[in-house]
Amino acid sequence: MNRRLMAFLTLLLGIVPPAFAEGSGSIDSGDTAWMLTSTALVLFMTPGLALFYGGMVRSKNVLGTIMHSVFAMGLVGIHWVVIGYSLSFSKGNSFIGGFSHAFLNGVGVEPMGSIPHLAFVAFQGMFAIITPALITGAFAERMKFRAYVAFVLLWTTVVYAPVCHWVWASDGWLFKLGALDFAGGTVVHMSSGFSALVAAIYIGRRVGYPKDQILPNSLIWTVLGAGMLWFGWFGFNGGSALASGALATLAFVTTQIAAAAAAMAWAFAERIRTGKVTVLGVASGMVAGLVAVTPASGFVGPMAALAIGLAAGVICYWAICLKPRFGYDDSLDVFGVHGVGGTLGALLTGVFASTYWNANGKDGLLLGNFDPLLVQALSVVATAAYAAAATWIILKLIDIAGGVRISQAEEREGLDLTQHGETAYHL
Amino acid sequence: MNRRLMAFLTLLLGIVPPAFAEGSGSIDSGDTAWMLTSTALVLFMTPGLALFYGGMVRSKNVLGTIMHSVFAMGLVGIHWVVIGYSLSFSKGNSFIGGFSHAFLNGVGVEPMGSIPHLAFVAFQGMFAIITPALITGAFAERMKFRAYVAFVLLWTTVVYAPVCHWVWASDGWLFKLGALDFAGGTVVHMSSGFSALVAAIYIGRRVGYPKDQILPNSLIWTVLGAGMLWFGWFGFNGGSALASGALATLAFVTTQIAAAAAAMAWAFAERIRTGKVTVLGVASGMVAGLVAVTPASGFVGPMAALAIGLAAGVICYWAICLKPRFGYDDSLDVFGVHGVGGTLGALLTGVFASTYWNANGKDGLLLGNFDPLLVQALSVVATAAYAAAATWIILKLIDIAGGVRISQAEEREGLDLTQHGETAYHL
Amino acid sequence: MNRRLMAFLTLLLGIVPPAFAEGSGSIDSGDTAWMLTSTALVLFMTPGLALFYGGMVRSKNVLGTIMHSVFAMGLVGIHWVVIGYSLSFSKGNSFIGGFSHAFLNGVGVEPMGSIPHLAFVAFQGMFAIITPALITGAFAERMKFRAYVAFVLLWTTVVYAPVCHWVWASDGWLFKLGALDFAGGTVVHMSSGFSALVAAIYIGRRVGYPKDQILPNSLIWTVLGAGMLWFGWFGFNGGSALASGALATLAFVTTQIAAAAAAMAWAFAERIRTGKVTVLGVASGMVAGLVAVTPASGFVGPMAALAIGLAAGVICYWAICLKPRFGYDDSLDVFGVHGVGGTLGALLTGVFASTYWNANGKDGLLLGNFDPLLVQALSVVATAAYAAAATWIILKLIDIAGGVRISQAEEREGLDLTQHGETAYHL
Amino acid sequence: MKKVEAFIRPHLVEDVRAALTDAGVKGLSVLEARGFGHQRGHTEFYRGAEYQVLFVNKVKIEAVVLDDQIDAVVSALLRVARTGKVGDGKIFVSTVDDAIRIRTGESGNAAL
Amino acid sequence: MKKVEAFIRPHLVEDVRAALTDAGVKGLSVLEARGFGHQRGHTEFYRGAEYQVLFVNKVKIEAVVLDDQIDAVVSALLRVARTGKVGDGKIFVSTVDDAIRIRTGESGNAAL
Amino acid sequence: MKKVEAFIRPHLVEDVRAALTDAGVKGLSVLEARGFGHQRGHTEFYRGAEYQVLFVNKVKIEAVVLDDQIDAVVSALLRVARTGKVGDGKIFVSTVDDAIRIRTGESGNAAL
Ligand SMILES: Nc1ncnc2c1ncn2[C@@H]1O[C@H](COP(=O)(O)OP(=O)(O)O)[C@@H](O)[C@H]1O
Ligand SMILES: Nc1ncnc2c1ncn2[C@@H]1O[C@H](COP(=O)(O)OP(=O)(O)O)[C@@H](O)[C@H]1O
Ligand SMILES: Nc1ncnc2c1ncn2[C@@H]1O[C@H](COP(=O)(O)OP(=O)(O)O)[C@@H](O)[C@H]1O
Repeated sequence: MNRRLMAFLTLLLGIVPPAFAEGSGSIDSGDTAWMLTSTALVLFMTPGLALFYGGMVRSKNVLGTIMHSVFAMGLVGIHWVVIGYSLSFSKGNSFIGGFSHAFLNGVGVEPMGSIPHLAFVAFQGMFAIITPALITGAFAERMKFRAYVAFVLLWTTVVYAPVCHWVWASDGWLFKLGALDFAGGTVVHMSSGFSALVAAIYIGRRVGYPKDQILPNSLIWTVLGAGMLWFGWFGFNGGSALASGALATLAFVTTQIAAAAAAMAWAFAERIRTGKVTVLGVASGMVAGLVAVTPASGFVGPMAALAIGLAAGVICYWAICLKPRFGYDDSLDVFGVHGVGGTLGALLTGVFASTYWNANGKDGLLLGNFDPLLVQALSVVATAAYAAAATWIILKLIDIAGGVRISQAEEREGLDLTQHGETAYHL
Repeated sequence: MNRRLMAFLTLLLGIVPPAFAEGSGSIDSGDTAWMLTSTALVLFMTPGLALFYGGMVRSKNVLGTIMHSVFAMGLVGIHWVVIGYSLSFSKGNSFIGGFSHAFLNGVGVEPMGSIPHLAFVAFQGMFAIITPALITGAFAERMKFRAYVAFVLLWTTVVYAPVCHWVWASDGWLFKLGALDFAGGTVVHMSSGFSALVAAIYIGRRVGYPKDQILPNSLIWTVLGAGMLWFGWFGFNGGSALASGALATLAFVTTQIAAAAAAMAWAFAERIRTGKVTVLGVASGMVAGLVAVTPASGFVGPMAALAIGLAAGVICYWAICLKPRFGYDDSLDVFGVHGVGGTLGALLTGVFASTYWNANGKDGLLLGNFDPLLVQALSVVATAAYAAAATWIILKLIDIAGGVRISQAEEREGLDLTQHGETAYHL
Repeated sequence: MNRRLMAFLTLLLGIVPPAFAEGSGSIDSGDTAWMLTSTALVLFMTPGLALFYGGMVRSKNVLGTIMHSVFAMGLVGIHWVVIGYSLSFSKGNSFIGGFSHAFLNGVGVEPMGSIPHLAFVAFQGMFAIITPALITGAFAERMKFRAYVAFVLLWTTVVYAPVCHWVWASDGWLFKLGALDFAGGTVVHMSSGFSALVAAIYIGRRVGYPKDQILPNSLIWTVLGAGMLWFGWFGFNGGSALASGALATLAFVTTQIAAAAAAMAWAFAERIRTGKVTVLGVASGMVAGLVAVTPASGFVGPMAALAIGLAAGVICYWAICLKPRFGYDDSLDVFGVHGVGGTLGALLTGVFASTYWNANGKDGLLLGNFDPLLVQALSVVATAAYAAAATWIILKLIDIAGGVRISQAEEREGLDLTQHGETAYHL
Repeated sequence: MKKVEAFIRPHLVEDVRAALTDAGVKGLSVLEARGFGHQRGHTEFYRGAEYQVLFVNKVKIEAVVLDDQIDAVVSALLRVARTGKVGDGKIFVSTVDDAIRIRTGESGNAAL
Repeated sequence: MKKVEAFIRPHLVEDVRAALTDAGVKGLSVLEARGFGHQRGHTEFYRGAEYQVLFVNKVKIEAVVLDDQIDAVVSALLRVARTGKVGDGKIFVSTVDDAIRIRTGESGNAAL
Repeated sequence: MKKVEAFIRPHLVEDVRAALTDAGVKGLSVLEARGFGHQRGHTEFYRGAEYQVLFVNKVKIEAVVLDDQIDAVVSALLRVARTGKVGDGKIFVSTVDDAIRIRTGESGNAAL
């Protein structure tokens, strides 16, 4: 056997001594049970998102819209084990990780804290999958499928991995500054939300927007999707404790409360403004609350979660109502929900954080410390600016290489037929 | 800072010394993992119920029907942490709890048994959410949305919280009498089932019922909903052990067996009577079995669960077939499934309970003790009578305040457009 | 009380001293939490399969197709506790188990490894439910409902229970030979896949196939189903470790990677051949990857899972494209996905297995041992031959007894109306 | 032979069918339609935006009848499909040259 | 110009289209319909209740054809859409005053 | 009275409605249709198999109008429904004997 083949086989079989032992604890069956469950729950959010988005588009685009989420399960799923995890979490500089864990080199079931290292990889991988999928709502109903594939690959490499490294890797610069992001307010929601804003502006409005009536093919999918998201979010936030126990429970409970509060606040705001409470409003409110509480979930108490949820419901609704004034077509309101909600949550984490609830957290503004809020604001600005700029460049490159947008005739026929040769309903 | 603001902030941050330490154990990671999982599973039942019910109504009412379930996720979700948990579980009298845990005052992550107190709060909160949602099937397709909101708030306060306190709080009168209700046969299913009966009678029949053909918009939603319910019910019953281990396993297995048995029994009964086995029949049978085994799940063995399931399938089917004779329009058969199934399960718990399977339970009729059955019968009668009477009064009050039922013209146009300004399908 | 009644009661109450104590460990809360979660996840796969299949058929057959899966939840659910578990896992000979655990006699919550015995029963029961449901895709849109019921009962008894015993019972002949099947490559996927091939050939092509356009009623169901399957498969493979911890994590991670890889490989192959990537292709690829990694999941490393997934995506796609040449109508490609994918996975397990990842496994071909591959090949041939022959005989018997196929007129009207008296959509 | 085409309210279709059967009509067909006329449509909300949906769901009844059935058919329709509120719909009558029953090949009045 | 309106069994629509194309028809349209006539409907169950659904799914074919195509069209329909069982449907023929092709503005026979 | 039946592209229905209203039409109805003609359909994939779907989604507009509105209606349709590409559709004009408004029983021109 020659050396090349040898190396390939070694890789395939993964018979490589772990490069370094992460932590030194031993594996706890309860912590691992919760982490595996959480990981499965987060994976389940992506089909949930597919339906949440898919229900809102016109029936000629529903499969194409769903594809924008589920394709990422495969694409980013592979990207993550090949290079994404390494760029995000392996030792590197304060901006980005290195290549030492590429192809999961040196990653095995050795303990990392109280769970196997691979459980951490899988859990984090699910975050990497859903984040670019969130963005796709902004350019729904008009993106070339090829452009979408290129976008997801580039964005995951150039935006997700570094921002994740900044915030969650021990050598990341925001981590070192002490930015608080329990489960991805900046890493997941702000990065996707601001990228979405840029993408919506870059790609331009849908044909007929806002003149034509663009009515959702079926909000039942959207409600089911919201239910799956809420369900999965318990893993998203609860699992971010990286163990079972008190902290996971706290994150779980704040998640529940904020989702409920934001749904009610959105409904209430809607009622005031239009006289009606809509099903889409309640579903959107749920997601807004879940987004906003994400960075705070393990740092604040239940009543702070209530406040965060109420604020998110009202403010995200208001952001969405303002959108038409600006004239861009963020089709499924990714910026209004994830950009605004994520920013709000990141800032409010600096307000409500309390070491009473999490000794490894901080005491925030309400406990008299202005600093945490400043750090949060800095992380907000840095993430937003970086994600926005990088997204613009990525889209420009793809546009030059082959175009990002389908033709008007294709847009009229719909993504499903023109991009995938399929029709959603033959009833 | 003045005192008012101070108090508010304290509340918001939850920095309050726990009023009392519940129990004295320490937190077990495996038990907590299972409780968090169970809690997420029970939350997932509510969108499941939304689809289960939503599939059965006409397409003009499907969003409104779904809303009756998912809105409760927000509304009761908030109610629970504000006042519901306190009224249900804090120290009070034998009829109802007090206000000591209002706004989750004094509730933190301190151990309660082997799980954090907040995990118990969240788990129980999911039960409070789904219980009023169950009732809504009785008045489907004709309730004012505003009246629904008022109903859920009042019913949760006036019926759910006290009945929950009677049965599950250590100072509740049925608890003290030794009534057996492992996971909510009386608290959840009988209370909702009898309230549903009263509500159906109070609000009156749908326009055109029973003359017009009222065909389900799509039973696919209903089957999916039933699948989500079965899945979530493992958390509902299995989680009621409040820990992982042998008892949770027992409750899990009896749940599985009873659901399967009731689905087959219903199918069989249907086959005998009409010559056909319907998909709706099988889905309904599953739910009937899950309902009936709920109070028994942690007190009886697997073969008793088989017997309970078989009985539930046949008896609930029979109850539903009898309904037309009585002339009321319990639109989605909440009474036939939850009222009858819950009562059956509560009584059969008194028959099949055995300390062989649960040392903290009792030996029931089959082991020669008549007492447990008597206590079960008493809890059945008390719950049914109280829930029925209270529901009537609540509906009367709402009727006086603003009406419970939409107009005939609105009913013809459907809930979706008239109550929410939305249409379920634009295909 | 006479003796008959006495015996009946004893059975019902399950008050029977366990025939033998399985193992001697004590119950671990974390392991049990993960097993209960896994069991729930596997149960959830069956409604997932119902939708995966249901979405692909014409709208007149969607309820009937869904029924083929969900009815098994009841039917096999009961069969399992009555006789199936005993035939599969109780002491018997090397071919099949005995009757000592019939009606779960002697099965309680005593520890079996670190989990209660009943948890093992429930987990395995979910496998027994989904396996015959997998087959039904082969004879979709034309099977008599009565024949389906008979088929499932007979097949579970005559094929599933013995093959399960061969591979997973300590006295099974393939077990003793050392065949590697971590989570059911042979037991579940090959047995169902080859049975499906025979069933498709036996029952004959659908009216109009392949001339008429047979277009799916809605691929949205199929994508949702695929998402539910992926989600549930974490329990299927991860739970097959029968405990939480390192091995469960490994199986979880290989599952994730193979599903992602196969989805991408299928999409890529499709792109090359037809120029388009379809949503159905991606969903099918996911399932193909999950199938192929099933036997390998706890024996190989992450990069081997990547290779298995890539191979499965390409090879299953290719198998499906070849189907028309052979002229049989395996309507939903059960053979192409489960037969071919299961065989591939079983063989590749013999190639990639490594004791580095699982000390209780083996070192396979890549580590220089040819033996394991031989044993795998033997298990493949034996399972395929036995399942195929037994399926043919079962169908022949049912055909003689009352026919397996509906009439042409019924086929034109559809399963939903003719078999169940229901219609899927009233929109 | 005359063709009667009527746009009516969807929930009245079964009553209309019964009335036309009573009036001697042996067969008819029903199609889903959306109508625009004096009747106002409705408002739909979508994330804060309001849409005026101008069309109203209607059902179209098509029945080819004998010349001498036409009065009975029209008056049956007027009786059953009328609620008196805007949007009850219209009946249009036109002439048909021939009718053929596919099963038998019969044509003319015998085909109805 | 003549308008042919035919109510047929849904699964025959592709065969009918092919036959009409062979008969020289250049264009046609298809609408979903529910029909009532001699053919019995079916029974649906809903939680123990039985409903008699009287309507049967049909498809309506509409084709405007030249006067001299009408016989070929009718006989093509009779050949392809006939199964001989009750419910094969009806063909109605009526007169059209004019046809216009929107793309070109052509009218009369040239528009077909 | 004349009946105008037009098969048009689905996304133009709102523009057509507005144009017809401007042309004085007081009411009209819309039905979903699938059309076959010069316009090519599309290809659908299903697990590796390719299907040629020959029919194209169209919308049918039906409006009964006064005799002297017919020119205005046709030219409105030609203006708004025309894209110039194959598949713009057809307009058919025929004669209606009578119209009745169900709500009032009015008949003839007054019913429109
Ligand atoms: N001129 C017309 N041509 C075709 N259909 C019409 C016409 N006028 C009305 N309709 C149909 O009749 C329905 C009812 O008409 P509308 O004017 O709203 O009420 P009313 O008939 O009570 O005055 C419309 O929705 C439409 O479907
Ligand atoms: N007078 C009619 N006007 C309009 N459609 C009719 C008429 N009679 C029958 N049809 C249509 O033809 C279909 C078949 O008619 P039916 O009487 O059931 O069978 P057959 O034509 O074989 O006698 C009906 O379902 C209906 O759609
Ligand atoms: N003879 C006809 N009868 C009925 N409908 C027709 C006829 N010819 C065309 N149509 C309808 O008009 C639509 C457009 O026709 P087509 O031939 O594709 O394009 P064009 O009108 O631009 O030449 C068809 O899809 C069909 O719905």
